[in-house]
Amino acid sequence: MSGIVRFLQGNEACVEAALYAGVQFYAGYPITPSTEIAEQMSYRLPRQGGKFIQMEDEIASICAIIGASLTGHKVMTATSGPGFSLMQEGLGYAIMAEIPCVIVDVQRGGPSTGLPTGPSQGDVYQARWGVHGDHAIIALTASSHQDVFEMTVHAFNMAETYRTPVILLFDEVIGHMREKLVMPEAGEIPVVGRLRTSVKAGVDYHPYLPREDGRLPMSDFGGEHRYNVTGLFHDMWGFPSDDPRVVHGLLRHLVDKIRNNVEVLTRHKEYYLDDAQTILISYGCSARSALHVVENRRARGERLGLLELQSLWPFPYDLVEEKCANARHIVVVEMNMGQIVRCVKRAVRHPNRVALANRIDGQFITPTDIRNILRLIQGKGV
Amino acid sequence: MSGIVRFLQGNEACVEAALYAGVQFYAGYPITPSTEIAEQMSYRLPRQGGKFIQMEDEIASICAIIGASLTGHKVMTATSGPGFSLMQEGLGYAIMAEIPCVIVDVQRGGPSTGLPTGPSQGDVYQARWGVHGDHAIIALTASSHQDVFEMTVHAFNMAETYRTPVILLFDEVIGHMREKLVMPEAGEIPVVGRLRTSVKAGVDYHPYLPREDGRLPMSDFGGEHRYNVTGLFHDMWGFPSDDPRVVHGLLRHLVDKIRNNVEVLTRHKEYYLDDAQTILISYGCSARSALHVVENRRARGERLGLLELQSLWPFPYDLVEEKCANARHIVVVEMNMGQIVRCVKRAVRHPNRVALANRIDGQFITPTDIRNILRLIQGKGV
Amino acid sequence: MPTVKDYIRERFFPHIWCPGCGHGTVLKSLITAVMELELSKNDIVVVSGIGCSSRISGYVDFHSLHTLLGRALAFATGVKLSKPELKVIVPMGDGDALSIGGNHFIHAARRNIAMTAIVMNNRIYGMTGGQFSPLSGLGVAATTSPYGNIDYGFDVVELARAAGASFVARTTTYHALQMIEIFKQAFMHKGFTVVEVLTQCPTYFGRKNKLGGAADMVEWFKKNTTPIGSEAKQKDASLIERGVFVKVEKPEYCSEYDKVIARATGRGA
Amino acid sequence: MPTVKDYIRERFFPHIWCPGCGHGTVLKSLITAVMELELSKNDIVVVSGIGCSSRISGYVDFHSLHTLLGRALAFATGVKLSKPELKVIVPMGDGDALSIGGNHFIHAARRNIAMTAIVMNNRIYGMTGGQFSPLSGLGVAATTSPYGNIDYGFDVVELARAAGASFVARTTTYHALQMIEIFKQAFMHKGFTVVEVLTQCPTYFGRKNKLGGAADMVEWFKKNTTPIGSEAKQKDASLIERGVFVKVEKPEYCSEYDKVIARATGRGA
Amino acid sequence: MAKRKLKEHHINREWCKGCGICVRFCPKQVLSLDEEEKVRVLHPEDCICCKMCELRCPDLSIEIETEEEGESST
Amino acid sequence: MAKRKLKEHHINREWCKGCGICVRFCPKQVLSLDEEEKVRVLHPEDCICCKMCELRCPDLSIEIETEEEGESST
Amino acid sequence: MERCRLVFSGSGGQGVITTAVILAEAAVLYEYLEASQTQAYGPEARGGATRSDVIISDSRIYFPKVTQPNVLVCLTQQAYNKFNDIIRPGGLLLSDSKYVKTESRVDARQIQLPMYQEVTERIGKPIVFNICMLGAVLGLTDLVRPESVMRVLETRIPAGFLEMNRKALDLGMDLARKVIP
Amino acid sequence: MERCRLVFSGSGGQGVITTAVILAEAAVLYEYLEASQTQAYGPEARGGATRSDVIISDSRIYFPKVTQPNVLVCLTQQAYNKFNDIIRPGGLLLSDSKYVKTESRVDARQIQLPMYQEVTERIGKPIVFNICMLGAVLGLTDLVRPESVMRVLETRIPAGFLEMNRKALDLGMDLARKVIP
Ligand SMILES: Cc1ncc(C[n+]2csc(CCOP(=O)(O)OP(=O)(O)O)c2C)c(N)n1
Ligand SMILES: Cc1ncc(C[n+]2csc(CCOP(=O)(O)OP(=O)(O)O)c2C)c(N)n1
Ligand code: SF4
Ligand code: SF4
Ligand code: SF4
Ligand code: SF4
Repeated sequence: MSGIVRFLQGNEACVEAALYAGVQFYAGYPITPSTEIAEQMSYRLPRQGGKFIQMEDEIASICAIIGASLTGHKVMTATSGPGFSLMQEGLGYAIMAEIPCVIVDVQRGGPSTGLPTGPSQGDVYQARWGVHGDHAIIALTASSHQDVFEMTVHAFNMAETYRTPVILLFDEVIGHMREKLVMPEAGEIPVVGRLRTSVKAGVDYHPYLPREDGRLPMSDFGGEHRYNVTGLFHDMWGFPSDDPRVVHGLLRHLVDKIRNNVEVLTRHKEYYLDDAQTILISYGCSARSALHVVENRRARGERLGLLELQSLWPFPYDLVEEKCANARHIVVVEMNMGQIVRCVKRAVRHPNRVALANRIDGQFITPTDIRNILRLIQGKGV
Repeated sequence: MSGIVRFLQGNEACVEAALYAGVQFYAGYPITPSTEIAEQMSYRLPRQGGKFIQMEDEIASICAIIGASLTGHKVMTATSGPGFSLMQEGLGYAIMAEIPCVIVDVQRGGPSTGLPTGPSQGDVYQARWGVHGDHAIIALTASSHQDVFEMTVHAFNMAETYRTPVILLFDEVIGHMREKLVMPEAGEIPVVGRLRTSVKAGVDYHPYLPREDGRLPMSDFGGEHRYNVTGLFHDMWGFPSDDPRVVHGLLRHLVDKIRNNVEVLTRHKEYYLDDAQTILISYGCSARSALHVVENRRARGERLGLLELQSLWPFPYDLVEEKCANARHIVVVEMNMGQIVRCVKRAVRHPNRVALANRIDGQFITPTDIRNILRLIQGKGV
Repeated sequence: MPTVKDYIRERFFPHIWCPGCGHGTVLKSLITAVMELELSKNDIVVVSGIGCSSRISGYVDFHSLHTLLGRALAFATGVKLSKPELKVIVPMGDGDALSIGGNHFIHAARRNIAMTAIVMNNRIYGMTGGQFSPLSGLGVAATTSPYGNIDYGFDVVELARAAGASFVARTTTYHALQMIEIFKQAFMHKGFTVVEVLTQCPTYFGRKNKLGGAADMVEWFKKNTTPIGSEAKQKDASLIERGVFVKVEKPEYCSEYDKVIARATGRGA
Repeated sequence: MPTVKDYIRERFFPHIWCPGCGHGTVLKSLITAVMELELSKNDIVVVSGIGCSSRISGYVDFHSLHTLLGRALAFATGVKLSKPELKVIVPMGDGDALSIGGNHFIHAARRNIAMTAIVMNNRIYGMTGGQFSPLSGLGVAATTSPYGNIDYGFDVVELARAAGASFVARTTTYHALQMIEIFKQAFMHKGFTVVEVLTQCPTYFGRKNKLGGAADMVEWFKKNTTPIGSEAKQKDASLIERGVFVKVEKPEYCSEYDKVIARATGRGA
Repeated sequence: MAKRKLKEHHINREWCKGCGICVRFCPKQVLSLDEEEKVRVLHPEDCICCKMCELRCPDLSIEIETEEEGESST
Repeated sequence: MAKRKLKEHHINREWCKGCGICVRFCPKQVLSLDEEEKVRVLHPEDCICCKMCELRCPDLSIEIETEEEGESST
Repeated sequence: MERCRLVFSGSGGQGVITTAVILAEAAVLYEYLEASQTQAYGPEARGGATRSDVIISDSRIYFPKVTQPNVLVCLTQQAYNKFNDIIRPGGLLLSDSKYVKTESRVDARQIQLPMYQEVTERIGKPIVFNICMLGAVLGLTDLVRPESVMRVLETRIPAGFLEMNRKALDLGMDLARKVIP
Repeated sequence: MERCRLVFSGSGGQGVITTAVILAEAAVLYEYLEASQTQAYGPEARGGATRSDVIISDSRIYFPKVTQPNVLVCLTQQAYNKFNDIIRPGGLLLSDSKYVKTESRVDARQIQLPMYQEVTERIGKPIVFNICMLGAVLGLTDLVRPESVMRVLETRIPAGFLEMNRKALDLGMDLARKVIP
């Protein structure tokens, strides 16, 4: 990491990373606390010949990036809870039609308009289940600007690799705070390009027929291959079909291409887990407070560890089970009423050892909050 | 049930029930397979002095019913997956502002446009988690027109009792098939009216201050009390507040008013559970095929039973645990890739005894399908 | 005799708007119009969306419904149709009304349902910190148009007219008396009414576009607008016209719905 | 010399449209226009929403994008702006284009982005079985207006004009030659173009409103429409005008964006 | 350009749905529907090759093949 | 109606944010801003009671109390 | 009675679905039986063969779709070709002589009646073709009494047309009687 | 160095946030330190007292908010009243003599400097008030070298204004030096 040092907001770090990953088209609609992403894009993209467009709303924004992805570009949009809710229909379309795109949700206090400027991590389950019908999704998060950068690049890579929308679940704290970012040099983080079909003009191209390795090469709109894209169940040419075999096959494909790759898709960090008796599991801004506590306690010789999740969906059940195998206490630190803690309970062998350390009043959870909750969990009272 | 006998579609039964429950305002947008609800409403409502309006889209529809609820009317809208996705932002508003309303989702094949005319039960988790931010929701379903009627009336009752949106999760099979409905007589099913405040004009009225019994009496727009309604976190007068205590309190209230009433809110049916070694758990159209199998097998002396869930959210964990305590096999029958089965696994003592009998090809799951899966589960092979 | 204070929720003042923000003048004129019309506070519902402008609903002592960005007119339609005797007033920001809310705007106009949409046009997204709106116009500087805006602006008056609004007017925060006069007509009109008020956002639009302080921006409204069809307009086409552009009588939606009920119940034609 | 068959996906024929559905005539005219302009199939992207009309995209042998109800123009905007050299054609139903899709319609028009929106106006929701649309008009019978429709209809031409479209025309399925001629102009126009085609849905609109069979409905278009500003129109105001209503040259969005890039990169003005 | 002369009406019976639009508007009553409700060419000799049937047919099931006056059909 | 005469300018200093709009457009330069950037009534005697300041003030912080000409302020 | 499963098939305009609904409704409202009716929806249903399933029984019906009908009615060749093989071995397959050419290999009691022809000749109104077909079904199965069907029709069509429908219904029953002594 | 936590407070237009960002950026880019900066957002932030938190340290900073600042700067009375009680006992509280009247009961090293007055008198441009304040902070804490601040300013403001800012910065440092011998 010998790159240039920058001091900027998490939202700006996300933009830098998207450019690093090769984003060429951004359509969006301003909303606190994600607005800086749109603002930066409007300034940066045209300088590299890319396109930025402010659409009439979030629905139009996600539709526009899907259209732009089909012409062969790397695309992205960013929003927050209310806008993310509006994007669900378009998100479902991108899943069904297998369109690579990246959607950033910089979380704020919900439900509804909620607390526009308050931090929260309340959209985790919406990211998984907000779309109607069965489906699978990839969602990443980050707790520092360096990670925001890395995860953003991964998001684009995964979107291209699996031909699917990828969600970046950031939060108000990360989005707005300023801290150091060491810009990775070109090549330092691998960048996956659009996989284009090698099928020659005139030869029958199947946009929806997976290769041996499961990937589906694409062909740009405007190119030699004229195929169909639809949100209806469709055959390997992209044409509508209600043949039960086709329907069953497509739905399984859409879900399995992600479910069967949990390990490859999982990103996480761990601190002092080897001998930890109490393991904190956290992500995003909450992980910063959690880590603060862990470092502190370790200095005092307490056997505390942290498992920081950067992949939220698909949820890394096996990883969590393995890491928590020997823990006496497992404390999930998140800023909602308990979302990831549900998965953790499903994952570990002893659900009764799992506790929740959270805050739902629009304030950033502090190390002190966590310490107090830990005392109680460990039976030490207040 | 000495009432008049009718032969009609499930969607029509839903309309009859809504009128029985006192619906006065319907705003909607047509979408297969829910359209007959709008069509019937447009015909029936004005005959009783009620209002029907076809809005420009589903977003406008849910907003309009919220507005009409505030003037003191019982309101409803109906849609299917794509429209339900578009309604998520408005739904979150109704949750936050505590507006009584009923939203029907007649499920079809998803994700995206999917299979507009194919049956499916794929929106179950979306109904729970489609809204951004932490929240709780009530969702009911039904497997026969008689139940559609009863659940629809309950939906209105719960909406009024808890000042919250209630979701009716029906499906294409139930919505479109025609069968017998014995119209309950007036009074046969209790109808809960709008609870209005007894606070006199001039006295300070608190639209968001729960009474002893937890209920929040309302005051119609146009009445003596002028208060504020917002989707922001708000105090007991309905005015925006970001005071951490207020935020925390409101969020807890919104969730607890439903979580703490699971038992009261739970509706279910059971068949031959007492001595059942294998218990099928099902709901909606799937429960019909499941029941068919159960009746059949019982006739042959097999110890098969059925637990039919009519309440999906809040999920009746305790009920399921209790009923399944002694079952050797628990088979969840649903038309999706496994949604309710997740909750069942969380609920029962031996998750490893839980299996899924499903179908995801757009075809209605048949008794034969279930029988075949049962054989396999019971280790009898094909 | 009642004063403005009798129509506001005093405990929330001073309001959150920036120094010199025109939204306050619109609030004042709205209240004055209601006062002069001697409308009862219980008969008025103010429905708003999200934005600095939309905060108006919290300051007036009427029934107030603060909704979602762009959706105010959809909520308002439910309020009005379900209880037509209420007066429904919908103050909206330009982004709120015509960007995300554009569809509800043209459909409310099409139905000619009796409500007043007040478009508080400051040509910018204030609440989110200065992005351009569909009313910013070409060349405007905003945080999302760092190289100058290339998006054409809507002409609210023409759009409302084409969509079917039966009363359409325009005024500015400088012309407070005209604003009050127009509001009074709009509130009493039987149909969908649109009032565009040119208002100033000194914090973002003013600063970004180097238009000086609030007073300078108000001065701009004075200098660059003129009554409809004035001589000045003939001479200088760049002037923006003020006044009532459309005022027609045509069947209103709620009354038409009463006829539907009459037909359905067989009571009269 | 190429024939229509070279431009369609023959294996999907006969198409799913009902006997006499006007959508087929629009399909035929669209293809004929493309043929006569000798455009390359690889340069054309047809983007549609949902509805009977939207099924057109599946039948033409161009790049085809069958999207979501009402959203076609938003998807199309992404396609066009990201690759301006493509010709983007957007066939839409009246409900698709102007009910749920109304906002994208006026915003695409406002930006004057070079695409052609073909509004296939059958005055009904066909795909869902005959509910009224924002173009049905007063008094129309539909499954959701059993007592007669009280919703005013939009005038597509006026709305498109007011929103900023730089080319706006109207024709019918009877006037196939004119349709082809207008399509050719529209496809070659540099800006947002709207072509409203009055088309017949015998199955729902025709049946519900007792207009006879498909041929009778086409006959109706013949009898009840007239060229813009014709004498006939002076005599009978009820006649619907056909032809090109708006055709103006003004900067197109994608070209303007190129200038933004030039400014941003310091290359030229 | 020399006057066009009819060479042949190509009718696609599989695609024709018998809506009768071509029949109704043919200036020369060249076309009619048969008992199976498919278009039939009754009086090819009267056809003036205006091709309106081809253009209006919603099912793309009529094609009018023409040749230049004088040109012989090989 | 008899000519109105100024009785008093009521200035709400808590609400005034000193935008200076009333000052700029007062036809008689009656108003000004003080060192704390709050509106101050400099020349009440010149006031012609047009009340434009009251109507334009975005912060509802000016109220012009008037009385009929001749009427004495008790 | 024991459970009877019927499938009515034909093309769009023939009123196949209405017929199915009328029969099932008659069974429920006027014969105090249980009945269910379902049908194929969607654009597919528009062109091509329409199908409607009816189950009539004296006990509750859970699974409403018909996989193997005891009674299959086909009013077009397309429908016949598509559906003839789903019939329950030995079941009753009714088709119209004008529209359908039957095949011998079908394992069922195949009955062809000149319903369309008779309707046009004797009543002259093809719209009641479907009612005539329903009459034939009743004549062949005695599922419900013709009176019950008429009572349903009374609630659905203007009085003026009742007579014509009655005629069509009887016509169908007569045609049926001729084939079963 | 040991970790330093600062809170800058004042009213909207005073450039309090910019100052915080400049300081933190200088620390990170030119002093190779770690730093974080956060601020209050939202309409509330518009009127009333603005606040920005800065932490500067030689080790990684996890929790970026400041609960107890070692250094608290208040540029308005409102800010002083709202925040003076959060200061770390014995911490440094810097305020401007024109805008703030301090209270004795505050447990901190309270330093008042006539920054606004001096800026207006000597430079005549109130806009650089915040830079003068930053200079004072540097003078009192030696957190970063003034050169580092200037290098940040070079990337942010037109060359023409650099001189004025340099003056303001020095002015602030001088004022500070006067009070600490
Ligand atoms: C669905 C959704 N998208 C975006 C936002 C963010 N947002 C809040 S207000 C606003 C626009 C405000 O601008 P305008 O309507 O012009 O009103 P102003 O603040 O200028 O008075 C936006 C984009 C939101 N609250 N909800
Ligand atoms: C979000 C959403 N809402 C509703 C629908 C249902 N729907 C499908 S097509 C359609 C309207 C079709 O009417 P129109 O646009 O006029 O086209 P036509 O079928 O008449 O050609 C509707 C409401 C949908 N598919 N998606
Ligand atoms: S940001 Fe602009 S619109 Fe918002 S309150 Fe300030 S001046 Fe008014
Ligand atoms: S329903 Fe109407 S619009 Fe749809 S295909 Fe049939 S005729 Fe055409
Ligand atoms: S080409 Fe013209 S004349 Fe010939 S059949 Fe067709 S419509 Fe008739
Ligand atoms: S009333 Fe008129 S003259 Fe008097 S202070 Fe106000 S603006 Fe000036």
